Amino acid sequence: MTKYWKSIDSKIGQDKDKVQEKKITWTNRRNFLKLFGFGLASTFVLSRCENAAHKAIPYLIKPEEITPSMANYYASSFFDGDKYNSILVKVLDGRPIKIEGNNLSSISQGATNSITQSSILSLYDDTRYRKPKVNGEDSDWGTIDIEIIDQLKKIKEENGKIAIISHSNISPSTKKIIADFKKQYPTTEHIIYDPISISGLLDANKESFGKRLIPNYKFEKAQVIVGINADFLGTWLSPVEYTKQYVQNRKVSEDKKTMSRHIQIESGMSLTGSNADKRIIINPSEEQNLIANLYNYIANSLGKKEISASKCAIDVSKLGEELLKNKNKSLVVCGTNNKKSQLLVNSINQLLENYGKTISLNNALLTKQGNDKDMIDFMSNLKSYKGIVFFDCNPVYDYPNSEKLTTSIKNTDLTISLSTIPDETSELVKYVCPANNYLESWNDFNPKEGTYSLAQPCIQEIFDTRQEQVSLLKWSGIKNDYLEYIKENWKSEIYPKTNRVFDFGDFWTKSLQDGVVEIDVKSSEPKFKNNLSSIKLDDNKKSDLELQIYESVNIGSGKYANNPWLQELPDPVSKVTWDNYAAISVAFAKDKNLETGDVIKINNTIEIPVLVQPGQAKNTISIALGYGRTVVGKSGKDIGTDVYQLIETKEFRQYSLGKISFEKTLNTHELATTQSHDSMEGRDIVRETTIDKYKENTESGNERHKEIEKHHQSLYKEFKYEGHHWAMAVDLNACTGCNTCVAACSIENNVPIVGKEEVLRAHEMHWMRIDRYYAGDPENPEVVRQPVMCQHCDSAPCENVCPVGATNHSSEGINQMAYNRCIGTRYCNNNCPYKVRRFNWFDYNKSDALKGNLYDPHGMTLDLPRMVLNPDVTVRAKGVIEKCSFCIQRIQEKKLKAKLENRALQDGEIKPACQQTCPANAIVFGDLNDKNSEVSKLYEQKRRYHLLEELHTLPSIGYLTKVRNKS
Amino acid sequence: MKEISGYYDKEASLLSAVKSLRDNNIKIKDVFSPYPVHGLDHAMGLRRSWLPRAAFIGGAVGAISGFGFQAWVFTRAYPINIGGKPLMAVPSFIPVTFECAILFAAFAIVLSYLFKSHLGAGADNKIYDERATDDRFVVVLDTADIDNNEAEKIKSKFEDSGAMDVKYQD
Amino acid sequence: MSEISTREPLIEGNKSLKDITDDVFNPIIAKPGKLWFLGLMIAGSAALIGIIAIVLTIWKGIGLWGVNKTIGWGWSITNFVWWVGIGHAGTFISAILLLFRQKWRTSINRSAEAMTIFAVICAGLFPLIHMGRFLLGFFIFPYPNTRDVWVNFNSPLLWDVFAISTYFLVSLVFWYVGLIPDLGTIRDRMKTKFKKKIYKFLSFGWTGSAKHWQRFEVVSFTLAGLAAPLVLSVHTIVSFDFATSVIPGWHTTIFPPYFVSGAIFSGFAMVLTLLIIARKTMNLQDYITVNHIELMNKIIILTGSIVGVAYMTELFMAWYSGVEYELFAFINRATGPYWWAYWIMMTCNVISPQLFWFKKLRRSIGFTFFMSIVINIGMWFERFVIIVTSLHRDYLPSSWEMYKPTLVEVAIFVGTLGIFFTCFLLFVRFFPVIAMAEVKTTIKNK
Amino acid sequence: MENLNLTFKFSKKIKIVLTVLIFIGLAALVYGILNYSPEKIWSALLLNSVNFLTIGLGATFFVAVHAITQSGWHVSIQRIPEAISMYLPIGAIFMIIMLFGLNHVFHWIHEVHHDPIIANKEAFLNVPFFIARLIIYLSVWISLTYMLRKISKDSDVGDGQKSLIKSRTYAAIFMVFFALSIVVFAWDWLMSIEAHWFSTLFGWYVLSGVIVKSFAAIIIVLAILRYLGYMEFITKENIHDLARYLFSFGIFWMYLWFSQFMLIWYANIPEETFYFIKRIDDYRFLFFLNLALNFLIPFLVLVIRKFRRVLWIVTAMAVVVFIGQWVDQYLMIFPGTMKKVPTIGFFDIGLTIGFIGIFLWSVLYSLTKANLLSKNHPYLEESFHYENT
Repeated sequence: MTKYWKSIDSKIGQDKDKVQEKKITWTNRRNFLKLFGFGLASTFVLSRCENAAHKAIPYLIKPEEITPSMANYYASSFFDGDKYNSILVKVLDGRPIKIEGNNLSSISQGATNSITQSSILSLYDDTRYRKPKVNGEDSDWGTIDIEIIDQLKKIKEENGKIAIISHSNISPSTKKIIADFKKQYPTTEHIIYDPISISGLLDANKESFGKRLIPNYKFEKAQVIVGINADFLGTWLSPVEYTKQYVQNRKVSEDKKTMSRHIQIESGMSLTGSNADKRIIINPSEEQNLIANLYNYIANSLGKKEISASKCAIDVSKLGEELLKNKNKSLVVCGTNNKKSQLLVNSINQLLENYGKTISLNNALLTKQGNDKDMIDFMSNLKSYKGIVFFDCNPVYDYPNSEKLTTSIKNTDLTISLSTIPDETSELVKYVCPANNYLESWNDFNPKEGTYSLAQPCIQEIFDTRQEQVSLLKWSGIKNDYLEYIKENWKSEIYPKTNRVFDFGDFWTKSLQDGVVEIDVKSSEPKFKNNLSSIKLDDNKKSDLELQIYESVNIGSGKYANNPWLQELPDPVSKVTWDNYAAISVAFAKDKNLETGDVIKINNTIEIPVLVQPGQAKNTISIALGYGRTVVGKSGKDIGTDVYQLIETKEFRQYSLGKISFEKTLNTHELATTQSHDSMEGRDIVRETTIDKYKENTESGNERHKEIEKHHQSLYKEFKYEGHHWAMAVDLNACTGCNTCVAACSIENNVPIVGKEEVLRAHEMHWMRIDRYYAGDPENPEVVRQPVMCQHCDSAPCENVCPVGATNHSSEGINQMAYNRCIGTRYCNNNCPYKVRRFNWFDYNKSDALKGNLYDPHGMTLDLPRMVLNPDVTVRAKGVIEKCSFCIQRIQEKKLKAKLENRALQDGEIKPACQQTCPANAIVFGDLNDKNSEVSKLYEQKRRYHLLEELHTLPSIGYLTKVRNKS
Repeated sequence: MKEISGYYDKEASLLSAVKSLRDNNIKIKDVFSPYPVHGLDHAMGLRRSWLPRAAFIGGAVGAISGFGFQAWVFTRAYPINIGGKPLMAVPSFIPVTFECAILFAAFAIVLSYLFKSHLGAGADNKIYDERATDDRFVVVLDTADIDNNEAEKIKSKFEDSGAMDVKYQD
Repeated sequence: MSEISTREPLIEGNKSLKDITDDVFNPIIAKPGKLWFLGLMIAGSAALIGIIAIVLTIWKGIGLWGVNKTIGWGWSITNFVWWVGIGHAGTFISAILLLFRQKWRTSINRSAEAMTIFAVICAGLFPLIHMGRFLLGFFIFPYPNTRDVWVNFNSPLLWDVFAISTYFLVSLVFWYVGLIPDLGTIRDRMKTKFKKKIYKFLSFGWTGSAKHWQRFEVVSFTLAGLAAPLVLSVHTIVSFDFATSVIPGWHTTIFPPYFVSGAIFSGFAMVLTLLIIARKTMNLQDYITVNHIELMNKIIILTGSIVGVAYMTELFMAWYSGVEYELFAFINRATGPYWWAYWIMMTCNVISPQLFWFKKLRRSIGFTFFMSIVINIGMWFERFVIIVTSLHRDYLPSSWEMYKPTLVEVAIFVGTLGIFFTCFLLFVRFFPVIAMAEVKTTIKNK
Repeated sequence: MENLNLTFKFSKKIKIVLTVLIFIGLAALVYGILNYSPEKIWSALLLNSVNFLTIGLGATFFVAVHAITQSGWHVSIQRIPEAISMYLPIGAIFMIIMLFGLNHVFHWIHEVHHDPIIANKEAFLNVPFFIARLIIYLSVWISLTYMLRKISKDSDVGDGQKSLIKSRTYAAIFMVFFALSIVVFAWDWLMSIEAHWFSTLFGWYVLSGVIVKSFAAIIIVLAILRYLGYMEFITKENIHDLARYLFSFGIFWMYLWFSQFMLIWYANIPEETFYFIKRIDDYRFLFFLNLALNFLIPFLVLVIRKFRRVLWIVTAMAVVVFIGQWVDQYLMIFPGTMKKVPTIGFFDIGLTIGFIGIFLWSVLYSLTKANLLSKNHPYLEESFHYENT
């Protein structure tokens, strides 16, 4: 009987030609069955012929760059008015299906954050506007343009004011278009606001340096980092870039036994705070005073003049000492939207001589430009505007006291929204001119001084939409299409700044291909003007209960509230999905007899469930923004509570309230968390050490590894992996827990969304998770994190017990799942000590043989969202176990590629989705049989251990111990 | 005359009847009783049944084929690394081997029993007396080649040993 | 030398052979009472509810159950093990007690075996429906297919397939071999033509020939010899489902014998529950005497104590081993969120059966009935404790979860109770509940 | 029956043979002391002490079980296990002698302060408690065994029925205590040799070995008595029954061995597997010989009904099992106590022969103290009149 090889194993040693020579013979039983089966199947298929009426038109001439089933990557840019990322868009068979970071960009450095990762689903958001609308009725562009231009002209004639409201705009061409628009309609004002404003920082810098900018922070250069309510690893300004920098000086190895020290001063437990070596917990009201005290301490030590400030409760001398010791190697950042605080911080950095070292004013970040004052003015003069254009923004939702705006929109003659999806604002306006998704649009960006990038459409407009810029061009009466416009703009504005090695055509092509152009802008550091002498500190009094409002890592400002991927992504700290909550401290909960899930009423206005959060400031409640959307698709609607309306608008928008009242209601509201137990129970799960101990002994904290290796024995011979032996190393010291890997993994592998109800029942499907444990004092705990995915054990307890052999081991050391074979006994999952296997409890994907039992609370199986599925990964049916596959499809793709190119695979060529997107470079995948691979080198580190290694499961994931910089 | 049968209502009289018939060299065709009578097989001179051997053979076949099949599947038909266990995972094969042995043995003996005894769904065996499954004992003699005289003698033998009734059958 | 009369008679009432036949036969031709119909209705509707719940589960998905990412098996496998355990008494009684020449078994073995078969049917249902892809359940059989894939002979669940099906078939055959002579009796006494025909078919042409009887005895004895290790193997293999794993609280070597004695313990309890009802409603007091009940109670003390020793051994070893996970698992059982389940188990299985050391209680029908139900509850909780409390907090605290059954799961369990009792009620109506022929061999009045 | 009152006569000839055996044992001991390390000598002493003590214990178990279950078949041979159980006090003396060599056998005694895993077990594994436990087992075992023996002896001159009822009570107490104590005894004297290792089944596994080897001992003693011309009343059915017990408890032993091994093999956790790795790698021959002697050979022979009814075949199998159990015990003790793999030679075998001498002396002596037949036992008749199918 002919024998087909089933694995590379059985093939090794066989004559290659012989394998190819095998012929299919008719007499073979198996072939008979095959043919018989085919006959039977075709009978069924043919009998259903009348259904197969899809229209498929083949290419007459195949486009050069498109090979069916082979992905193309297009460089583009992501900017949502808040955060910037240079990206690559994976387009397969005409559909963008995945976003990766662009390696060429110094901002993203190949990484992304979870919002960028997930933003691709917004392209396929089923709630998107499909047509322009007038007063809520469908219309067409021709009609709507005529009407709008008419009205604009009328307003112009009447000399009425027109406002274009937008978030920060970093597109040079768009800016120019708005300028053109202004030329056409001179009464136009462009008002910029940021939902999460940093106006205070910008203004402080203006005062200190004469330039309203965000300086270029260099976390990698700092030995001591002090973050004051600045979640720079999670949400603040440019978290991906900062994480990349931060981790550089956090990673340790046998060759580099130093790391920076990170002190975080904050009220709520932020992602950044949870990574700090030391956390100082303050109430928001204490912050400015603390900064002032710190300033005084440093000034005093340096013989400079102090400012008048009352003594603060927290002793800052140690902190000041540490900073002084690391003069010009330290960095103090503050995330509070308060000019005075920011001025003080600037002065501290100045005293510490950090400017030019860890902070540069060159190449300033431009992603946030909003001026609180502009918006305050606009809101107070609403009546004077005859026309308002909402340029991809939603102030009715994300600006405080928006009732005024709501009423005024109704009374304004001309209101236009350029939103892609229905939101609170666009539902009120007269004209909805739906914009393209950014993946359907041309655009250019200038995220940093000297850095330019392009965005190119990766798919034709799915609906009858038009990008904002085109609308403005049209209304301004400019005939150019936007691409031409950008090109011209670049030719005249940007190209001249380059060294002009290429002619413009080549420059343009190269820029488009690379996605980014980075030009060295050298200018001298601006002079620092310290005028603290006149500063008068805010009169903050510590109260019984304060409120801190923060930006959540996953949902951000709330723009992506309808993105179920982001909603289901657990919060990096609390692990809560599908909700925001009022974080309260353990002591407060005890005092007030509150438990997680109890609903409280704050200031008699909002009701919100509490979450007992270790490390929370005792008298402060923290609540995330971005929830409580009312006009949004199903996934975001009525999820959580909106706290934008609690923000106080004084000179600056204040994201903390000095005094609030609260009362406990009788209601409860279940919060869906993915992790219900926070303590490691003294187990040897995350191993850690301190840098001092590490310097003495690189094995410190990991002594047990050697002990266990000594007893490493087996009743049977271990399998030898002769070709590749895939493995992964996870550096627990690098991982910040930002969750981007989880998002990327879910997107890459078609992990279904199950919705809050199912998460509550512990039915979430994520293939990887980031375990977070607290240790020590519950009021100020230490936090450890550990990404856990399938450990690909070489002696896997799960494989043994599968009755049908649906899960088994590949010849390259991968624990593989044959979904087709799986009958869903869940035995493997029970027997997995890591609990990384996930079961398809329902038919999440519309792939079940039985009809009418779809479980898809968030419409992921509708025709449109389905487009985002990765065709290289099987969609799993109901009743099937699934789990991390080491992105087997990527391994196969690269192996095939190398084979076609007739070369050996290179180390680092294969990157699983989690590794590729990790901003912390915490994950390294590779071949253990290649002794020079990065993963092999990491395996050599004395910090390497395996999770539950005493069980002798022989995992293929190695963890490197966490090192803290504390004594 | 083909058969003579004697009817008893006591186990003891049955046993003595059978004994005396055998002492007189009269061939007993069969005895029917409502329950297995202790010592009857000795009295009738029945040989031990070979049925346990069927079970033994069945069990051996079951065990060998069970084990062989598993070994073939794991080492020849589709060798695959499962949990790092050896392909020839003998301890893992024991349970199935054991179950196969028991199953084959049980079916071998039961089927042999039914086959040998002409028992089976819908089988239509001759019933001498319906009370033989209740409280009567019946001794049936094969008398195809004996004459009336002898038959009378046999009848008296029956009656002597306490038979309630004696019947002739052609 | 004293006479053999030192042994008390096994059945009471000084029965003649005919009396026995009448006592067993009469209920079969008698019109069933209202109570029987009422029972059948209740059991039938329970079964129907269960079937609806099963269909719903297969159609909608296992998500209808309370199991989750951490606790993959909840009520389904708890019920499976519970039913399999109950299904051990019958074959234990007919096989092991036969080998040990415990003649008192003859009065109870028929109904105990029937119970075994019905319990195994109920048990076998759960592994089938707990599969996510019930419709592809046939994958677990090693049949030749075009892809040339076979099953995984390393998997205890696969061993289960072989063990449970072998056990079911052998028990069925064993039971039926014993039934054939009694069915012959019924056939011969049946007056209605139609019924006679049916019993004729069922009785396989039994005549009562001495040769048949000789073979019958040999076959029974050999089957008993085969079934005895088979009984041990079945629950042993069920215990392997847990013991082969690496989960603390599951992986312990004592499981095989401990599960077997637990199974016999619970099986006897269920036999008692049923027989105490049956002897009352069917007037079988002479056959199932207080002596029988006392003997069964003694086996209950024995097996219950073995189970108790096993609990203690596990507890001690959890500490002695020095494995932190193991120790935690046991502390968590006793004091964790499922402490109540653990203490129900302890009270019902270890502490309360010790009351049977008192002869008075051992011979009290009412108390025995009460205890039989207590033990059934206790043994159900034992399986629940083993499955749920071990899984819900295993190695990584990040994955710790709680498990709560849903209505669907409860309905399925109630459904299997319905199926079980429906079968049993039909059995007592149409089949001889007492092994007549075997009882006849034990009486002296013949 | 005329020989109801027959007792055993312990003839000079037999005594001489037994003395020779004992002297072989002494010679082996002397040879051992001169040639081997104390570890090996104490290990061998432990092996034999425990082995024969538990045979005596198993005999009491036999008596107790049959009393409780109201069996009748065994009555004709009941005096043999009773006589065997009378070895217990002598076995106890050897156990007490063993106390002087504890630190040569149990490495936890000196490692308790260096080894955290052992230190964790100190509440259980400490010498005073260890000795206290031993004294408790021995005193309860011996006193209950004597009670049972006394009741049985008394029945010869009194009312058999009453004695039976009385013995049931003591048998029940013995069973409860035995079931608990033998498990803990096994942990103490056998499992703690490998102080790191643990297995919940171990106690029951040892128990199954105890039962099977006491059956073997009963058969062997019976064969000796038959050889000497006693016990002619033993029927083929009795032999068949004994063989069946040997056969089925052999299977039971195998079942427990397999359960323990398979579960450890399957999970493959080093903290458990090292026990078997050591034994398979270093004691390969004995490891597999153990299975052959205790299961495979007796199984294949005794599965045939004819063989089960022939005394010499059954006796041969009993001897095989007896040796098998010795090997099993050897595997429990020596790999744990010895640093290097020892060889089995004159010393090991001679010492066991010596123990056999003492053991048989004790058994035969006890047989002279009562009738060979428990003549007033109410079920005596039954044991002569039954048949095996």
